[in-house]
Amino acid sequence: MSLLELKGLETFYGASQALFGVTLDVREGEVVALMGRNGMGKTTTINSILGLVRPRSGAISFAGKTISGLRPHRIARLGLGLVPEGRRCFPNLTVMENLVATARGNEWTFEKVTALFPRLGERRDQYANTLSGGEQQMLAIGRALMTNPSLLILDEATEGLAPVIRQDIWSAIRTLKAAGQSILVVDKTLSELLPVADRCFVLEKGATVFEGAPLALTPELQDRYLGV
Amino acid sequence: MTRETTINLLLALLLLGAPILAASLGEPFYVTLATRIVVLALAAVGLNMALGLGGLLSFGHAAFFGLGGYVAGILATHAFNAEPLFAGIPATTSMPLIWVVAVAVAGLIALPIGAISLRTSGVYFIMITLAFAQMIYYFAISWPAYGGEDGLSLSMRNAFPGVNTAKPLPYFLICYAALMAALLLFRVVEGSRFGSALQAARQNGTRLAAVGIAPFNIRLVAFAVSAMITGFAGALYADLNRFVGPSMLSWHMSGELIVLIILGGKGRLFGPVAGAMIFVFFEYVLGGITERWQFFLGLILLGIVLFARGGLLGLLSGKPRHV
Amino acid sequence: EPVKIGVITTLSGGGAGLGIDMRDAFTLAIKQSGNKDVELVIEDDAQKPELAVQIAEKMIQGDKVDLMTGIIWSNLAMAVVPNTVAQDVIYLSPNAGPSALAGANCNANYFNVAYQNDNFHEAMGQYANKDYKNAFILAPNYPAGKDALTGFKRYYKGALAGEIYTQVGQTDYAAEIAQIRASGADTVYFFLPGGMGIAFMKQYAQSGVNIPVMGPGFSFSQDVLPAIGDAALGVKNSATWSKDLDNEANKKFVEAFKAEYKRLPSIYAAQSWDTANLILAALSKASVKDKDAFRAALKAADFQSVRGKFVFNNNNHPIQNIYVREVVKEADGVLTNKIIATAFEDHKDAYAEKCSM
Amino acid sequence: MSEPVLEIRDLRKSFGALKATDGVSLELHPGQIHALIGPNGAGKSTLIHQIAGSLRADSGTIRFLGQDIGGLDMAARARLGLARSFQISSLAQEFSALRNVMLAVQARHGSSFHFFRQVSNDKELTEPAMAMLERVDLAARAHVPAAELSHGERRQLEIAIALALSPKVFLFDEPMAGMGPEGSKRLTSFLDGLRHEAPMLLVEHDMDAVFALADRISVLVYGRIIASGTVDEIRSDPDVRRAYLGEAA
Amino acid sequence: MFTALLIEQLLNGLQLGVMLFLMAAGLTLIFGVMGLINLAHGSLYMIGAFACATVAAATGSFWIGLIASLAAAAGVGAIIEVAVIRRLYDRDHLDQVLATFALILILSEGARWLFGSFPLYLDIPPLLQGAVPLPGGGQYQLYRLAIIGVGIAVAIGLYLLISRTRLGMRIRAGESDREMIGALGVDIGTLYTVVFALGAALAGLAGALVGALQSVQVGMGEPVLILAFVVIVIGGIGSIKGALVGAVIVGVVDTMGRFLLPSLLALTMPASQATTIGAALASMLIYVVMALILAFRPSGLFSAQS
Ligand SMILES: Nc1ncnc2c1ncn2[C@@H]1O[C@H](COP(=O)(O)OP(=O)(O)OP(=O)(O)O)[C@@H](O)[C@H]1O
Ligand SMILES: Nc1ncnc2c1ncn2[C@@H]1O[C@H](COP(=O)(O)OP(=O)(O)OP(=O)(O)O)[C@@H](O)[C@H]1O
Ligand SMILES: [Mg+2]
Ligand SMILES: [Mg+2]
Repeated sequence: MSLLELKGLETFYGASQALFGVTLDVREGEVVALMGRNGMGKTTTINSILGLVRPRSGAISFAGKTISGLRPHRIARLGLGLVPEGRRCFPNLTVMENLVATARGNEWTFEKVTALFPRLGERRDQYANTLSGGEQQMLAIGRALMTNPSLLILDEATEGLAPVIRQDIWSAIRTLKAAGQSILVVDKTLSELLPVADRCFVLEKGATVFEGAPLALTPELQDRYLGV
Repeated sequence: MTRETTINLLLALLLLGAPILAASLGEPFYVTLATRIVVLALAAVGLNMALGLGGLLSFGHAAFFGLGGYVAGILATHAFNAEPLFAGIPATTSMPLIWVVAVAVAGLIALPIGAISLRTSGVYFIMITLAFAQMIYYFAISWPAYGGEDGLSLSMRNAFPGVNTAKPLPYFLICYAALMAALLLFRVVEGSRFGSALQAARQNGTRLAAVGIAPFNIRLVAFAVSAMITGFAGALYADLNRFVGPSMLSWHMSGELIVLIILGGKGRLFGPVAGAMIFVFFEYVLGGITERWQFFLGLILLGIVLFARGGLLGLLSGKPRHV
Repeated sequence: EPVKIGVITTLSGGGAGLGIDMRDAFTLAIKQSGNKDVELVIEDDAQKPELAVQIAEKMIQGDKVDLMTGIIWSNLAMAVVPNTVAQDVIYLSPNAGPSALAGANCNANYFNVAYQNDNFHEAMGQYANKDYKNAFILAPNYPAGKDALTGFKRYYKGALAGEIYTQVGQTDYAAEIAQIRASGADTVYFFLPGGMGIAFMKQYAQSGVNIPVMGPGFSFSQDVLPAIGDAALGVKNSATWSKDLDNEANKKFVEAFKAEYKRLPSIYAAQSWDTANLILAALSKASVKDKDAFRAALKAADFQSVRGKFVFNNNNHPIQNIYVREVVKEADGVLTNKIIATAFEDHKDAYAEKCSM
Repeated sequence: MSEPVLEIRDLRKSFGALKATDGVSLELHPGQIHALIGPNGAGKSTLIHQIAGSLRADSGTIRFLGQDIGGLDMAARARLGLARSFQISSLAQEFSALRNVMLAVQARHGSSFHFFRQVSNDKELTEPAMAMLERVDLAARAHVPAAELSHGERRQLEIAIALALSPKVFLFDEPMAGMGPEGSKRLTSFLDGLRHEAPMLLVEHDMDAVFALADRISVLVYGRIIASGTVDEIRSDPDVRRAYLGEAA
Repeated sequence: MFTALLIEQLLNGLQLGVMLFLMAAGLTLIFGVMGLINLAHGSLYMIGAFACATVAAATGSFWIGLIASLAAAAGVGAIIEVAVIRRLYDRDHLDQVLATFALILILSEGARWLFGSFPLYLDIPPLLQGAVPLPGGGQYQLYRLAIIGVGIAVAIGLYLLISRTRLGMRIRAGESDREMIGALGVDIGTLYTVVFALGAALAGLAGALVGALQSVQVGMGEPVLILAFVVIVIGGIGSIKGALVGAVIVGVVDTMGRFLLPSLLALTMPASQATTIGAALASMLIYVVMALILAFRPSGLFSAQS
């Protein structure tokens, strides 16, 4: 059964249309990759799921419940954890506070997060606005995990991270996947993303143009849709 | 022509036509009312330069308004009593001369105030400008030489060559011309290199510095120019009322100037004009209907903030501003 | 053609109480006179000088009023009166008498039906000589405050234990009260109008300092006494009028005001009542259109003042008695003033000599 | 070898107890792309901030074209010819892409204290600015406000602004971040061409790009340069592999 | 003799400072923490004083009045937040200035409509009348001591609330990025209503407590508002500690200025001139101090972020 399901999603920014019918689904325990060139609507899709922008038409359901039209905090509480594009850590909170402020449930704890990202432990009392870019990315992931989501959504999961850390994050994602965590992930590095993903969706000009297993995304298709 | 330009033109014509009509119908009071609108709008155009273009939310522009007013008042009083100002310098009742002095004084005082205040930003800037204005306000209240709290009455309007300023309509026309000149200046500066840099300083000072333009200098000049326009308006206001007092320097005045701008539409050319028109209009009309007018004025203002984003002009011209 | 009187007074904001008393007494006096030819144009100045100027302009140019009155505050009067009288419109002050309008700049079109600002303070200075030798005086740091203390010192002969100018709008007086306590004064004289006075009196009473306090009548007028409460009991204050002043006109006034508005009149109401009656009396003798005749009729002051005897001096300011009152509690628990002495008989202000009228 | 354009000696900067820059020395020579790599939080951006002037160094010298610029503020350094991009895009959000670039052209052209001439029809500004947008393939979006550009487009705009300054040195802080595979490829060849306009200090985590572009690489760890050399030297350095590259190399 | 007076004046300054803090506390919460410029804060203060005075007069109990003041201010605060403020969070400061300016007009004139134009009576409760002896022979009013106590308790309570509780973290997080905190599952809307009502209640409490010392009248909130802004800006926005320190600085500087400046000037000029000039300088003094502090520390003494 699908955990998350989008059908024919259309979203506007003011008068200009950004999404022209996005269709996508994530099944329980699955890692789904969302791909597309710059400006094709990946972030807009994610923002629509969380209610940060209101889709004009189309249906979104999560765990069998229609969620379009709900306010963002209601949607999030159903079990969606967001790692947003640009990290958006709370600059005036310390690392510790960033993690604790919105924590829910008890699977993930501060200790578990710092075990995953030791650097966050070292910086626990530092204000987030003084963290390096990579540290902020770790913090954003940790913060989302602390809400114990049934679906983790990562927008630009590894942007700005050093290669070693990136490997850490991918292995963390693999660990999460092994533990049965469902994940929707956007990332630019195909060589790292595709091996982790169970299925892929590709957006072009705000619409879903490909759906299938990573292997089905042949080099020709990659070139056509992603310009690799 | 965009819709906003059309509306601006209509406002300008309305503001000119109504008093001329009123004067020909023998209703001089409405001319005076229009003059009040024009002068307040001029003061707000000054503030709009700092606030609308530069994002400098000065909560102390009443200081410059009042300074301009006091320059006019003090010069006129000295001239009337035939006392020299100091060191034998004679005073004057000539409006153009008074304006020059008022503008210069406002600008000169704005420079140090700006230089100190611009070290801060955001809410701190709001408060430090307020602090300077309050200093001047308390000084004016307790300094006896020019009337203190009682203020200063001018026995007659100052003189403008070839114009009978005592009559409402000619004086209105002088003020109207001043307002139009200031609006032209605003429009030109807005589109100039300086205006570009100033607006960029509002949006992202770091970006401006990174291309090699020091935001501080840009902001300081804008602050001084803005103060000069507001000081000019102060001098006109003194002549309009034939009175200056510390209330021109009070924080209520600063607040009112800000309110005019937001009401009309921040950063828009005719924002202050539209704001002054509705504010004075409501003040006058409601004041005539009920003594609870402040209550209803509050409700109307609230309605405008909540439902007319971008002020009155934003509502009328229907689209957000982009450059 | 009816006579138009423009009334500019404070009807909104913090100081509205005084303006409302002023207006209520004025309209009541006109109503009771039965004179149907008087038309009132009443506007609110919100205690802002610029707004007052604007309204005056409108009344003169638009409404074409014959007479103007109503302003409560000195600074508003200073903004409005000079320009008004210069346009040959007669202005009658129901309150506020700044010194600048009483001396060299007096004007035939300006009549003060209330007092010259110094008067109340002069009276208390005079009265203080009776019992005290070492007074502590304080007032806000603005022209009216300075006039007040100057007025007090003009007649007071004893020593000064201290003289303080406080901040305009100040609400905490602990520091001043500490200085008073330490000064060794035998009396305190203060002039703190409006909320400042209420705050000072409350804090003074709470502080436990028991040096006797005196003030001008405004600070113990009927509009503020309830707010000060028992802290005001026994305080001596000066005024040209009191509710218990024994004359026919006053009895009639107090009764009428109480009956109409269900509250006791304040001194502002009394002065305003007098102003209205002065105008009515003059109207019965001359037409407002005949300026000279009308000014003469006003100057004659041929009316029944609630203050008893009332005459104009050469500078069109009153010559009148000034009384000392004491705050007492009446049987029904209401705080009010009772006259206990007369500080001055037929008092003239200090500026009249400089007036060339 | 030629005189270095930019020369940093023993630069230090601490935040409290943390030594973010701990005695860094570095030279940038004409025609060179010098890549600065290192783990997250190593102090790369902090170093860029100090060179550009948005942070003041605690000690050490920064010489640019032979002049000590340690005492100058950010704007003055930019005027001397230091152009930088930001790790997180920093634009005038309400201005269109074109006007963002025009601002840079105007800054290069000298004084901004011109109050009368209108910029909108000032060909001295619009034409060079448009040319820059064309170079980064953003001409089609010239009139879109920066706030409405997508993440990747904003990164391109940052580059265009830096170009418009025709600087003597480029300081780029992760220009590839947020660019898709296609974008990265294009940007890589674009930057490759830029080395002839001015030398470049390039902070980047995209190793494909770094290895393709860099003439020289310095590796920063905990505020210190632990290795510096050619691409091959760095690729095979065991310390660097452990601290930074992992298996990626 | 003079030393004793000096000490008493220092205490007065301290106490004025704490009183100012009490007024500023609610404002810091709303302004510093929620990032909202609330010009109507003074009106909430007035509402507290009016509610206390009215209820105390009706019931004869100051304490019931005090509870009424909390309830009235919190209630009005909650209504304002839901009806007006809520729509303004994502706007810039300017719209907030205009909206809350409009609220001042509405609330002041509304209060006059309801309660009339004359000041109301409110006195300190019998329990707190009288004075306590100070070491060294002086004495200090019990009620003012109680205000100091309440002020300090409020300071500590707020400090803990903001810096130590999850509620506080969420409020601060919401200030920097409302959208994000919502996306992480926090109902920031309701949270802010509660915070605004709490800030309003503190304003009401201050109004009631200080109302017993002052005149309870329309417009009483305005001078307080400006001073409260001065206080929190000196201290650094968003910092409770800063607000307390700022308040004490303002209180002491103002009191000592009023007390000492005239006497100091009297050393160099005639006494009559010294009193007026001294008073004039004293009234400008806190603004001078504020400008100086901001000139050297552009974001206050204890800004929340470095
Ligand atoms: N706030 C906004 N207002 C108007 N248009 C927007 C806004 N945000 C995005 N857009 C437009 O919507 C389209 C889709 O943008 P979106 O950010 O979803 O793309 P993306 O696939 O996430 O791109 P990237 O890989 O660059 O992050 C783009 O054309 C962009 O210009
Ligand atoms: N203002 C500050 N106060 C305290 N610490 C700071 C401050 N600015 C940066 N730091 C710390 O200094 C270190 C270096 O940060 P910097 O941003 O330079 O890293 P970086 O090398 O650019 O990392 P990344 O590749 O992740 O962007 C980090 O640990 C960061 O937390
Ligand atoms: Mg995106
Ligand atoms: Mg970095």
